[in-house]
Amino acid sequence: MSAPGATGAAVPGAAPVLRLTDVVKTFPGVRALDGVQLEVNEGEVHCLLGQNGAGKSTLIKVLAGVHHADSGEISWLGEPFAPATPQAAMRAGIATIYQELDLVDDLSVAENAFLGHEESRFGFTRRRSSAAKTRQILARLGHPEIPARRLVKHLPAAGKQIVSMARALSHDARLIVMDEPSAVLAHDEVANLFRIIRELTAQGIAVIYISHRLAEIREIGDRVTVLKDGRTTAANLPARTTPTRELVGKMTGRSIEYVFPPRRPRDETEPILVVAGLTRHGEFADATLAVAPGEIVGIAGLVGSGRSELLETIFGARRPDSGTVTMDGRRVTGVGGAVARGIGMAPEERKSQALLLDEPVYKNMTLASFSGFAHGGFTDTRDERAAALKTADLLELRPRDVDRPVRTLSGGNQQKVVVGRWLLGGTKLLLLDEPTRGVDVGARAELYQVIRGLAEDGVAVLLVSSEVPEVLGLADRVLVMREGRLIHEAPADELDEDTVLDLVMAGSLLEGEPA
Amino acid sequence: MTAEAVRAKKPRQIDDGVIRNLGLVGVLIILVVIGIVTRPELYSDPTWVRNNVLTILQQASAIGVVTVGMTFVIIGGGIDLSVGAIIALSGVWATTLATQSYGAAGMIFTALVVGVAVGVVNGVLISYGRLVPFIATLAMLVSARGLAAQISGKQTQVSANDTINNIASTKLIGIPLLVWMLAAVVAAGWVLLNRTTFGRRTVAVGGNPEAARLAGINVKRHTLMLYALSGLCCGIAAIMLTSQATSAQAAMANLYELDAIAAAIIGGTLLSGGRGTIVGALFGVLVFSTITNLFAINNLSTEVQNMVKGGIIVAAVLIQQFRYRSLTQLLKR
Amino acid sequence: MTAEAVRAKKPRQIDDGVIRNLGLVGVLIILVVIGIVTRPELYSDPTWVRNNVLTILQQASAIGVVTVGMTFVIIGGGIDLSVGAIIALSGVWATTLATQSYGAAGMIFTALVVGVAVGVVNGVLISYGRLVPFIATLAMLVSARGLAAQISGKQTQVSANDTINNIASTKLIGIPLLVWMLAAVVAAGWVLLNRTTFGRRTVAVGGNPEAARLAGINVKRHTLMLYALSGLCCGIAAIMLTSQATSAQAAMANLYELDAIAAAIIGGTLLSGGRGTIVGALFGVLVFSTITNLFAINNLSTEVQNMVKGGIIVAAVLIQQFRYRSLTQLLKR
Amino acid sequence: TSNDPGTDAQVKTNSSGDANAAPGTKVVIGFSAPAADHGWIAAITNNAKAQAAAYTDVELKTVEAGADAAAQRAALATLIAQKPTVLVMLPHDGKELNATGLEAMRAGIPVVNLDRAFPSQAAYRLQIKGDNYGMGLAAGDYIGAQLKAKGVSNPIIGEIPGIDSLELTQERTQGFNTALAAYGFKVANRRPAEFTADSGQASATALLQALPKMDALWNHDDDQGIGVLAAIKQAGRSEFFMVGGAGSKAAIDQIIADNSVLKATVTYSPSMASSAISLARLIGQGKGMTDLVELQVPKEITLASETITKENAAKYAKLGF
Ligand SMILES: Nc1ncnc2c1ncn2[C@@H]1O[C@H](COP(=O)(O)OP(=O)(O)OP(=O)(O)O)[C@@H](O)[C@H]1O
Ligand SMILES: Nc1ncnc2c1ncn2[C@@H]1O[C@H](COP(=O)(O)OP(=O)(O)OP(=O)(O)O)[C@@H](O)[C@H]1O
Ligand SMILES: [Mg+2]
Ligand SMILES: [Mg+2]
Repeated sequence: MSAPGATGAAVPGAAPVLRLTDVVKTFPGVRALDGVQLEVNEGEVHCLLGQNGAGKSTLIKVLAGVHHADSGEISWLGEPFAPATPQAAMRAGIATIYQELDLVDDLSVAENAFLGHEESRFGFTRRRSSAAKTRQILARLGHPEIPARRLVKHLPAAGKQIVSMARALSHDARLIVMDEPSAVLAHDEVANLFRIIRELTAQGIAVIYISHRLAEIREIGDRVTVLKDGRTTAANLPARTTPTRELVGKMTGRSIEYVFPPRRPRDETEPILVVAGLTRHGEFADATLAVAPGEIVGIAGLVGSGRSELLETIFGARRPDSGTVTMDGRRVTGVGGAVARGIGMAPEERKSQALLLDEPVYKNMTLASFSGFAHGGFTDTRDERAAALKTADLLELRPRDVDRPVRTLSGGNQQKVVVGRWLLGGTKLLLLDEPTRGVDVGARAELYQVIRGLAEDGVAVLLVSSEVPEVLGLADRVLVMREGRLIHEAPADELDEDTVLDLVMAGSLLEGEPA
Repeated sequence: MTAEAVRAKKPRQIDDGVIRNLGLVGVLIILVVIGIVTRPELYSDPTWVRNNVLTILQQASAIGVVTVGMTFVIIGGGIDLSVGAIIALSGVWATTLATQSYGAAGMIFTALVVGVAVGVVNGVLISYGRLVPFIATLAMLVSARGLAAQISGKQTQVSANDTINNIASTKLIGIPLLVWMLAAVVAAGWVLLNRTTFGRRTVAVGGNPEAARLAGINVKRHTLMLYALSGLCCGIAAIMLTSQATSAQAAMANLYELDAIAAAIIGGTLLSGGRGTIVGALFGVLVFSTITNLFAINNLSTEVQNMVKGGIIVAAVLIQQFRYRSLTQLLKR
Repeated sequence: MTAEAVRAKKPRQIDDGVIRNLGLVGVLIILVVIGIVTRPELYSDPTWVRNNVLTILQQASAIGVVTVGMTFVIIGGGIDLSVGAIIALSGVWATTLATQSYGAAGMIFTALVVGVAVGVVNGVLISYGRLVPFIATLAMLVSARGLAAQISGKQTQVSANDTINNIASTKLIGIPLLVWMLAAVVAAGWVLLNRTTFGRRTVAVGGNPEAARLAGINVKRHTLMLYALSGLCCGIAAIMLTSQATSAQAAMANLYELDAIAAAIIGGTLLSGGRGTIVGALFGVLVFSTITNLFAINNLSTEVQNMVKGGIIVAAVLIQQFRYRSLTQLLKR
Repeated sequence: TSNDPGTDAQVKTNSSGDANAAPGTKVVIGFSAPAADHGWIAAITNNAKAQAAAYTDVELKTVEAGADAAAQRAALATLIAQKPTVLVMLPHDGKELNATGLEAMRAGIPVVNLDRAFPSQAAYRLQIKGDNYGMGLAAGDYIGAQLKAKGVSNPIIGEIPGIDSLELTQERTQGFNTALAAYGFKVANRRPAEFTADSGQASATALLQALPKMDALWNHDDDQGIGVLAAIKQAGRSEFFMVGGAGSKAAIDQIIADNSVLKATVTYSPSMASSAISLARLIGQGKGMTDLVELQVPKEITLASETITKENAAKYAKLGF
């Protein structure tokens, strides 16, 4: 795993290509950046670390010409630099992979990769050559199987992330900024991503890497800059050797360890959710499982193994081809019925599946429960606000303001709103699809506490996560899913990460069995 | 939330909608000032001014009611091109000789039932037939006008019912009954949108239908109800218009759909759904009817009227945006 | 994501658009069959059938050209309510005595320039004035028709230019020139949408404006160009219509906006932008013009026509959806 | 119809020197006609203005009314408030503006109801209108007579009306059908247009396609007739003859030239607006029509619809609009 540049500290003699001094950026009511310092060297992987809402995405958007700094200085390759448009930034050699997917559904993979700088002759697109170039890039990314001419809307989320990366690589960049690229990637994909990053740095290209997973930073990072409340609290720490305690302390001002709440022994109870032989052709087959009140069941698997579809089908949002879902002894056939029986689901795509972006936080938090707060059809916003504020405290929402539109929240804070929606009482079974996607270390620990607390109060939880340690740490029982089938079931404490990864990736256990 | 926290956030409480509406009030004031400058002799007579205001409101009443229904539909992510046609069908049906024989109550009942029924058909086509709202309601526009022409034999049907005919000339406390009706519908619409679960669902369904569905809202049924509500408003408007014209015909309320959509959008409703205000929609309607009044008192020729009207609409939106931006700037300090 | 997982989705390759268009072809066939069944004596004459096909195409030509422009605007996330008004203004301007004195070239030039100019104004208001497209183009609708009425003095302006007038009666290889023009515009539109950076960027601008902006596309300038393109199509359509009617007037091309939008949407263009096909739009236009033809040969009265038309539109979309669903089912196996 | 608007108004220039010609008390005439981008309506307003200008004792106050009855009601409300001596009104729809007529009459303003009749007798002082039914009769009569003379026994007759939802269109069609029935004929196909040339072209194209062979065609309106004639030429058809409606200058010229299928047109003259102004003035001044015994202007006048053919066209040429 050794590669050039991965020495754990700045490459000796490497020149800084990018330097930010005292950069300030304000939004109405918020100082998103409040004096940021950052220095990035040629050929290094510079990691940005910070809580949700610390200003990481804002910072890179300033670099990308999307936002304009209110004050402060940026120098790029030794020259003062203030890109007016994304185009200007690209021309200067800065390519960006944004936190939220920025693809056009109805364009093909190749067209998305080259959007804005199409290969063309007299305005006519050169489809063959751009498809060929796209294929090259995809091959380099380890995904030669993604067809360059397939429409992006037909790709799974992980495939879209690959296309986003392909777009960044399609530019002749000197600096590539990656904002939480691994959030939608599973284990094997992350390894692939790191291979690419090493290739890039070997060519002298600088990478700014943002992630909430400390393990990743340790593996790929050279230096780390920590942001807190829009300020640089520590710069250029060595990524390998700085103790976790110190990093977390600089981020949060507290010392939180990456800890899971302890499991307590549980009485055996009758399952509340029983899923029998559930099948949707082409997505998953013959899923049989049960969850009891107070139990947390985790489903591990690769992206694309059909876990989201299974969860949505249990919730009644997709119609099964065969099989049944029973909750409390009664069949569940649709979302309305599911919610009425006390099932709640936090879906995986926050923007498209969960949020009303223009509505205030509290209305988003009470989207599934406002009828409960209402009296005779008239809503009670006072109670709703109070309840939302309680959840906000529980999940460390930043800023702690439930009246601002969700749109203005940082990615991780938006995720907290999605999960928070179902913590507001009355739920008997909670379906969580990637609940911690993009959530910072501190808030993550709080969220685990909350979920465990709910279970102790008798709520049943079915959890899908691509982070194996999370599944192992939080769940009582683990199901492993591979290519649409549940292939293994065991209590969490009887499994370890390597076993799960083997199960998930290797086909050996299931030789000859079609999905 | 502590008392301090609430107070500290006061400025944000003034939300976009209100500021936009302030912009529209500004536009209205400018229009009135133009009226005063161009026809000072009329505006010097207080009785005339009072009457003029009432005339503007009265002329706005039927379209105002339709716009309230339209605003709900648009906020809920749809569009209703059939409003004018529904009015025509309701009006014509309510004024057939057979219906008139049941008296005023029968006529009103018929208009409302026809309106709601057509709205329900729209809703079913869109919710359960999965037709695009634009196409479904366009088809309904064509069909309903055709049916209205069939029923009326393409004749103008005169209302012989004095109770109906007098609605337009009755005043309560000096204010025309039609204006009271508009006020009632606007007030009810405001409460429905802002204070009830129905309104909250409407915003959710229009803002992000998938999220609404996954939160357990019955999106299809709700969508259906939105079109029924729009149909109900059309039924009410049909009675108002029939009373004003003491008659109904298949071509009545021509192009009301465009006016209602335009008023809703000028009032700050997002055409793509998920956001909108009833008060803004009312102001939108008032802007249009004040413009018409301004033209009338200045006796502009139709072609000049039209040329100018387009310009005023553009100017109105620009002024409103300008005020909106500068006010938000101001409140930020 | 494994290689298998991706390959398993192969069948999706056959594009939604193509299947939708197959559905529309089905609808067209059904309409023709109804024609054959109801008027067998007409359909038994091959010359008549040939003429009838050409007539349908010819009557579809002007609205077809407008629909191509409209499809671009809608795919790009906008809407253009002013197309009918632009045609009227272009047509009227091109047929003033002053313009006619410059001959056919002068008239054609005038129509195109007026069309593009109005489109540019629309585009500027929307891109740089940040007006909602619905409002900006509605204002333009009103103003442009007003200006056309002013210029024409509300008279029908007769074209005395034989070159212009003969466009509508000229045939090449037995096919009317107007149909060739439609074919050329559709072909150009298809190439522009599918094979040029302009077209691909249009999809991006309408489908995900934020992503387009982040990718370095000048969204405002692009939007402006889309409205200019629509204006250009209107200019072409103005010449076609003027030639057909050998005259122009302020009320010409009445409600073309609704027809063009409806045709585009029936053809599978998403009203919210980001998706659409030129061929589908053409089929949408043909469905409407075949319906009109069917009514004419069966001598249906207006009111029955309208009632039936609404039903046919609904049925057409349902058939198309049905075919779409069952075909995708079929292909999935 | 003309490319040069507003020059050829149909004005009664009273040089006969009778008593009514002399200037009398000043009369303020309020005038309202619906907006339409159409030659006939444009001619109505032009004629009214020109006729008023011909009198030194008349002041004309016009209010333009928008696109529908509601708009016209609103405009008239402001006009009535200004108390004109007489009100001349061409309502968008007689029934829909009946209430407004009553209101004006109650306010002591005599109403001259132009062209589209109020149902209530109390709503007007004078009604002057064209004869829509008579137009249809005249057209049907002409077509019937011609076909009979040619000895066609089972003729195929087409009809292109204007906006079909208007009552006036219904009346014309009824008159047409009645006259044809007298000959034992009936309409084979009827395709409404919208009073515009492009819609006329579209409707005519459809009609021609539906009737591969035709004997006669009545087009209700000469303005849309421009498009109808264009369509006929484009289809290369000439086996039938056509009758127009209203009596536009272009149509009369074409009848005189006799080089198209258009052989006749039945009048529906906008000159009624000029007459309405003249009579409104007399009403305002309390005078009668000098050729009549009555001291006051009568209550109802209906213009006769005349048939213009090649033979008499020269006489009508100056009345074309
Ligand atoms: N468009 C906006 N309008 C108002 N406030 C904004 C806007 N965008 C970001 N903010 C605010 O700026 C702050 C920084 O947000 P940013 O997205 O940069 O955080 P982040 O560090 O990327 O967090 P995360 O880890 O959750 O992605 C947050 O408080 C956020 O609410
Ligand atoms: N009908 C469909 N059309 C297009 N894409 C589909 C369709 N059904 C599923 N997919 C894609 O295939 C993928 C299947 O993976 P799925 O989401 O089930 O994986 P998962 O195990 O839930 O992984 P994760 O949720 O971690 O991404 C989805 O991401 C989705 O984008
Ligand atoms: Mg972020
Ligand atoms: Mg998933």
